[in-house]
Amino acid sequence: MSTSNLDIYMPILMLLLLGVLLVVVTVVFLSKVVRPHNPNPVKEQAYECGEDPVGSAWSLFNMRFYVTGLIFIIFDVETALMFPVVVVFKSMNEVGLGGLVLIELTIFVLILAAGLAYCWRKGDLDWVKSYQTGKDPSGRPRIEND
Amino acid sequence: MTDTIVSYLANFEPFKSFLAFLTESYGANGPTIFAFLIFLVAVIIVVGALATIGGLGTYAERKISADMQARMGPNRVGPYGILQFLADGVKMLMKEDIVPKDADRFLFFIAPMLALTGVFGTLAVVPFSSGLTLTDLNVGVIYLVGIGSLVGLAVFLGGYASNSKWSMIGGMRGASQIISYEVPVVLSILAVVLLSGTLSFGGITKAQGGWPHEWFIFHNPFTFLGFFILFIGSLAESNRAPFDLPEAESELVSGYHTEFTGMRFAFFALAEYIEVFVLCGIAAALYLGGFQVPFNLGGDTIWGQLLQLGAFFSKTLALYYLVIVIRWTLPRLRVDQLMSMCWKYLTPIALFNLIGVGLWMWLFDGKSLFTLLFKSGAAAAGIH
Amino acid sequence: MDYTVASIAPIVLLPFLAFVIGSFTAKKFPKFTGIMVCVAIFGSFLLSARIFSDFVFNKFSADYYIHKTFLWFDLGPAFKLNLGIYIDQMSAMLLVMVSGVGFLIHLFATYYMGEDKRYASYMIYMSLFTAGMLGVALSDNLLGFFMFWEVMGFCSYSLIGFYFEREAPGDASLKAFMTTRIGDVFFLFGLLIVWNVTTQVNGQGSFAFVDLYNVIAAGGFDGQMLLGIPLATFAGLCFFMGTIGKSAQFPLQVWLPDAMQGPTPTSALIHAATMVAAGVYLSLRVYPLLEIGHLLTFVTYIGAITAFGAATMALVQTDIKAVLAYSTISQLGFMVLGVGVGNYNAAFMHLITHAVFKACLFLSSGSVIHSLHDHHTHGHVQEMPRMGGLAKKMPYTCFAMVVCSLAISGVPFFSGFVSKDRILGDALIHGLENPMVYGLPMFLGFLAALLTAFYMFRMIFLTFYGEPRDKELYDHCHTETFSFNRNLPLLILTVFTLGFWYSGSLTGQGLVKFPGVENKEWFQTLIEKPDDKHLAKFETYTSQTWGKVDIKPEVTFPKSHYDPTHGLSEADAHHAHTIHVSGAIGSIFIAFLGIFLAYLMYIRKSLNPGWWVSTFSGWYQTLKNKYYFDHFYIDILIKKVLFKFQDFVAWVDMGIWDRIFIDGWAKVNDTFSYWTRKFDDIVIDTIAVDGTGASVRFFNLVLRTFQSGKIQFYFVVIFVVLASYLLTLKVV
Amino acid sequence: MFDLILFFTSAILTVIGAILVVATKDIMHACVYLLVSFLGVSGLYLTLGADFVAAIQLVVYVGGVVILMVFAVMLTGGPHAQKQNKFGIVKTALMGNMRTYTVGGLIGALVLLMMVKLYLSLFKIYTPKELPEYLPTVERIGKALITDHVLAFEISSVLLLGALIGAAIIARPRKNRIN
Amino acid sequence: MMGLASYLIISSILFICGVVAIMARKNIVAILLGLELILNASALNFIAYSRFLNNNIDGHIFSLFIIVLAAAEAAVALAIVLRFYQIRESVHVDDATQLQG
Repeated sequence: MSTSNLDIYMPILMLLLLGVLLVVVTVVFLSKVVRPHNPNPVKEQAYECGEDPVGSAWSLFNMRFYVTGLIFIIFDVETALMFPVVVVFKSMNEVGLGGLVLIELTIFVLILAAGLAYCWRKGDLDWVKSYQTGKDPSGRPRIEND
Repeated sequence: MTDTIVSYLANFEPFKSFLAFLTESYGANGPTIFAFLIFLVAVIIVVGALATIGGLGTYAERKISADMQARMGPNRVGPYGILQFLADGVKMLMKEDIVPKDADRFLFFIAPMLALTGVFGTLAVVPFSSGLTLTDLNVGVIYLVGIGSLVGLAVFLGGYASNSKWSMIGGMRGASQIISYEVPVVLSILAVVLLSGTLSFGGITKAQGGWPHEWFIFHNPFTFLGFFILFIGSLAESNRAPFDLPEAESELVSGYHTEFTGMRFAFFALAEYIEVFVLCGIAAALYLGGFQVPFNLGGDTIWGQLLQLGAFFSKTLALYYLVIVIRWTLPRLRVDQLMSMCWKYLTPIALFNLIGVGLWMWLFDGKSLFTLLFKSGAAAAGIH
Repeated sequence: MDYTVASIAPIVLLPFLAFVIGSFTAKKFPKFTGIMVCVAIFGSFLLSARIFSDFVFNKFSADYYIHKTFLWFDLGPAFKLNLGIYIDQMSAMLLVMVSGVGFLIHLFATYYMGEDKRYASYMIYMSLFTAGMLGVALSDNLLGFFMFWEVMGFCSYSLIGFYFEREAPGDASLKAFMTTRIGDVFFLFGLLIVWNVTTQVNGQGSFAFVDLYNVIAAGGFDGQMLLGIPLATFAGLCFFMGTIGKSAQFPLQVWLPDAMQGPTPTSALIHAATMVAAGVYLSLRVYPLLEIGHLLTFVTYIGAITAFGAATMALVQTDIKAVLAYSTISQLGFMVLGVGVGNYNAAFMHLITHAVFKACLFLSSGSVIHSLHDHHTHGHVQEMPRMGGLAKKMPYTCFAMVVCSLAISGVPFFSGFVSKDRILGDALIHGLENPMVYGLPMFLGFLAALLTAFYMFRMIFLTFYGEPRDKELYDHCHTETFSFNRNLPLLILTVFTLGFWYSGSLTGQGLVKFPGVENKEWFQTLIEKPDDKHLAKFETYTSQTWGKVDIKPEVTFPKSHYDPTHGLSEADAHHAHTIHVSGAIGSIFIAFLGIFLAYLMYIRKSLNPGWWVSTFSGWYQTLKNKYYFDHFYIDILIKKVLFKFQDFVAWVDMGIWDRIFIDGWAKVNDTFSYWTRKFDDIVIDTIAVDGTGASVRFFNLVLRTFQSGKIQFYFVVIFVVLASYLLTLKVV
Repeated sequence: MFDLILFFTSAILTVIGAILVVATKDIMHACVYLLVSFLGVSGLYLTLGADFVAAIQLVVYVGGVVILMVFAVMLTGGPHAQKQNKFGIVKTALMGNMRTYTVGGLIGALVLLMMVKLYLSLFKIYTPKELPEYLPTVERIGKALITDHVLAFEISSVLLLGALIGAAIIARPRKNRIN
Repeated sequence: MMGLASYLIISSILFICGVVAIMARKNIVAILLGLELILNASALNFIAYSRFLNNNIDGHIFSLFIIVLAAAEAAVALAIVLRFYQIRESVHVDDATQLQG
């Protein structure tokens, strides 16, 4: 039997629910039953190798994380648009239209590769170099992590 | 339309009569109830099996590392310490559940849930065999990529919710690393989609053959390159060494799950090990022929299915072994090397690969390199 | 073959566009600008050549014309102004001459001005000038003619003063501009008269040539008097004053010699070949007006005096370009003489032939000047006494210059002989018929021809032959090598100084004819004097708008044939031919006499020029000072008369008008302003101004709320407006 | 049977997520609720037979936009951003207060009114008809993208290029900052 | 099976939640969250219409481009927000009034 109705999505829902339930059951209910619970202030501190933590960890981060995310989302969307075209490529190739689709695909890819090349050229892809010049714009202490 | 484990099992006599019985009793809802029951059983089996494999993965990792470093490794619980993972699990369950005072309690709860959910979600489309695929979606590849990216968010939220500096840095790094490496991975998957013309894992696997020369990895030079891009990208996406910057022990204590204790930590660990297995399975299915068995032995019979399962698991576990060996062999990358490797090497090469595969398809009419070299030569010599 | 706007308008628009684009590219890309200008003018030449070949080889009818107009502006029922194009045989020839000669001169200018630092701006001025001249040739009415005429005047001004860093070119450009302005003012008066008369006759004013001819043919000027003088005389005189100004006729000839301060290609294009010819072209266009105004005798005298006077002044010049400048004035005088004695097509032919050989002469002189570089003053040398023997150094230039000098002197087989001797032949006829009136002009004309031959060969001998008189200069001069933009224009122009291009015979005058090719006498056949017979065609004339199809020549216009009798009776024609032949023989003799005299004086040195100078020193000084015309104009006319008049006017203005009327009016205003201020303080300031301020403050409060820059407020406004729109909309 | 379950699960996720996005006081929580809402919308797409769009929704929103949003939150001072700007002027609370919610509620009611009017008029002319089978959409979308919509397909790459370059330029730290 | 109305109700709720988020929030990032909700509502409407009204693929393609556009918009808008934050040290929407004109 081939299923063509929505039943094919059933295991997905099950798996997702299973993931949620597993965590809820173990963390919320099971912990009440089997786990000890003796909180004290030192235990509840954030771990900083024994030192008392200073300030919150939720402070400013560097822009390069955002730039990475930015380039990623553009390419993510690009691949999302390319999926259907790539899927039909084979059937189109069999009826002799492969060259046309390939050209369209190549133009599409090249335009985005141009964007990547631009970012490369301007140093947006360098994790360290282009960000060393200039102070932190906010003037606040900044968490350095490399 | 879409092959599922239900549609496979409905071919067998006992299930067929069971389905007929349900249809008789519940009318139009019969097939749905049938599907529900079978799916439920299958899901529990798959999750259980994968959880076991994940647990065994921790054991295997410790054993292999011990081997490579000339140590004993775990050897107390069970024969050769093989039940060590169960003991670890029980210990995790019994541990106190500590939530830091400044943490965001809601997200601290949500983060492991997201990680586990994302990884479990990917299991739905993994092609264990032609029959034992929970559901072989038309858009399986995209679905896998999409639901898998929940893990990236989970890593970030885990780091964020702890409100600890080590965790925060690990979470930021982890999220940006995971999203970055998604681009070359998806692009190299696209190359395979280009070859097979379908987005379902079953379809892609069936487009290949049982013999190595029929696998997509040896289809043409571009796909050979594409496999390694996929493999490297998968390593980075699952935060495995040498890309384990988010949880780098020597600099970040334990990265984004520093503050997680007990079962919350266990879920993160479980999610990671299952994800590694799933990604290895995906690489095997996309490039290494997946469940295809030589001599067309993998039929629709029980034995055929078992052979297919064997083929799939042997390929996947080989890759899994490779992943573990790599972890204990290679040093960790620096963060700038990590990023430049992704954006300056893998992504441009993957883009080039994609166009190259398209060109190959167009020029050689979709024939593989092997076919061109030997089959055409044989045809020219009059041998059929 | 129909002409559309697209095939005619680019003749003017191409050089004009080259000017516009060049204005932007001149600073950055001078080489490109020069090339673009040349290409644009070559394009004009190709289009003109198409029209020309079509008119001469296909239509072959003197009556055929193309006339297309469009409404420029409309100020009421009696005031509609049309602009348009009018192409007949004469325009077609002028077009091809201007664009062809213009192209060659531009080509030469790329050589001559190539190293100048303002090369590109020079080229675009030249381009604008060419556009103006082509516009003059194409224009269908006197107003368009005048506008393009002024464009040329402006370009002439800019190009004469091109080296404005020095004082002399600046002064010369101003002088040229102001002098021609006198003629232009009269031209404007003429325009008013034409508008007036056409309005009276047709009820619709017009400047178009065809309307003017129509009015004349319909007798519109008959009986029209102004101050006891016929109106036609006034109008004709006004237009002829335009000619006098532009073509440097007596008494306004003073500007042209000074115009030689401009770069030599300018002189070749503007002050020899085209712009000065535009004056004569105007005379030809308004010829019917001159005829019915009984001005032809006056025109004859002006032409003859100019031709002779300029020729005499040319005798004593030492500057090579000054000789050519005076010879230009003299030749223009010949053209005007031709108009005066009624030889219409010979005058126009002389315009064309003169343009060709004079352009060539100027370019040759430019070639000579450019190669003579004085290392002491770092300037080019124009003085003939420092030249000599240059024939060995520059053979191509020498060849071109000698051939053109033969042409201008009236030696047979060359174009100058054909055209000039037709003018002199008609002058001879008139002089023999009516010696009391036309005797003097005839005599002056022949004398000027003699002098022309003499001074041209004086120049040739002084420049190219004999011993080098300035050894250092001679040695520094490089030997000429053939280059496409220096020598090619000269040689091409030289080819067209041959007579048979213009007449059906080798020599003209019917002496040696090509057998059986009567149509080859195309100048005689195609250029017809707009006399009564010719004007008749305009009575049935209907104007064409741009979209209309051209008149079919086969249908409307009979093919023209050469008429050996020129419409005269058999006996008269025979008489005229006899006189023409004798005149021709006479002028051949005169030409060789002039050349021989020059040879005696400057090669054989058997006649000593110094003796002549010392013997006739009074005359020599007079000629050197250009008959004291400049002295008369500046010292007497301007300083004694105009300044005095100016003083008087100033006295009236300041002493009477200012004292009484202005100061008195100020008193009245003072009183009025006092009361006005009261009104202003109370009504305007308090109520209106402060009230406005208060209302502005109020609206400020309102608008500030809306322009707060707070995007959420904008959203609120957007949603409220959208909602109110949607809720009032009836959807289904 | 299962379609109802899927629909209601998705609809509840969508609606609850959307409402919580508006209601929560913590921007990071709002991002997570937005993720929940997106997951729900993806499920709704599945019930409408749009499997490809649902998958793309997962990839782009779940994997891309939400991560970008939480990054942006972290880069703009985190959830506990300052209550006053650098001139010391105390502003309205960043996540809104009673007044802003009142305005928002009023405008929301206005929009609701518009939608009710529009949809009522829509349902006057809409007659339900036999629903088609669920068909795979990927090939059809692919064919449409390379034939009818090829220009939009190529232009969208230019759009993405522009967005990439523009955003990279804007986000790039400048060496000589004004002030 | 659910009809068109149920989808329209859900998309309306999404849309109104987006509008309220835009109106009530003062954090620019939160406003952008509301914007994403609105875009999702419109994409959902397109898909629903394409199933219930004409059953062709154009609605899907339109939603696809809406998603593309939303992603590009989010990227650029967030970049602007970050830049704004660097200059003004604020993500308060009422501080962004420099272009009030």
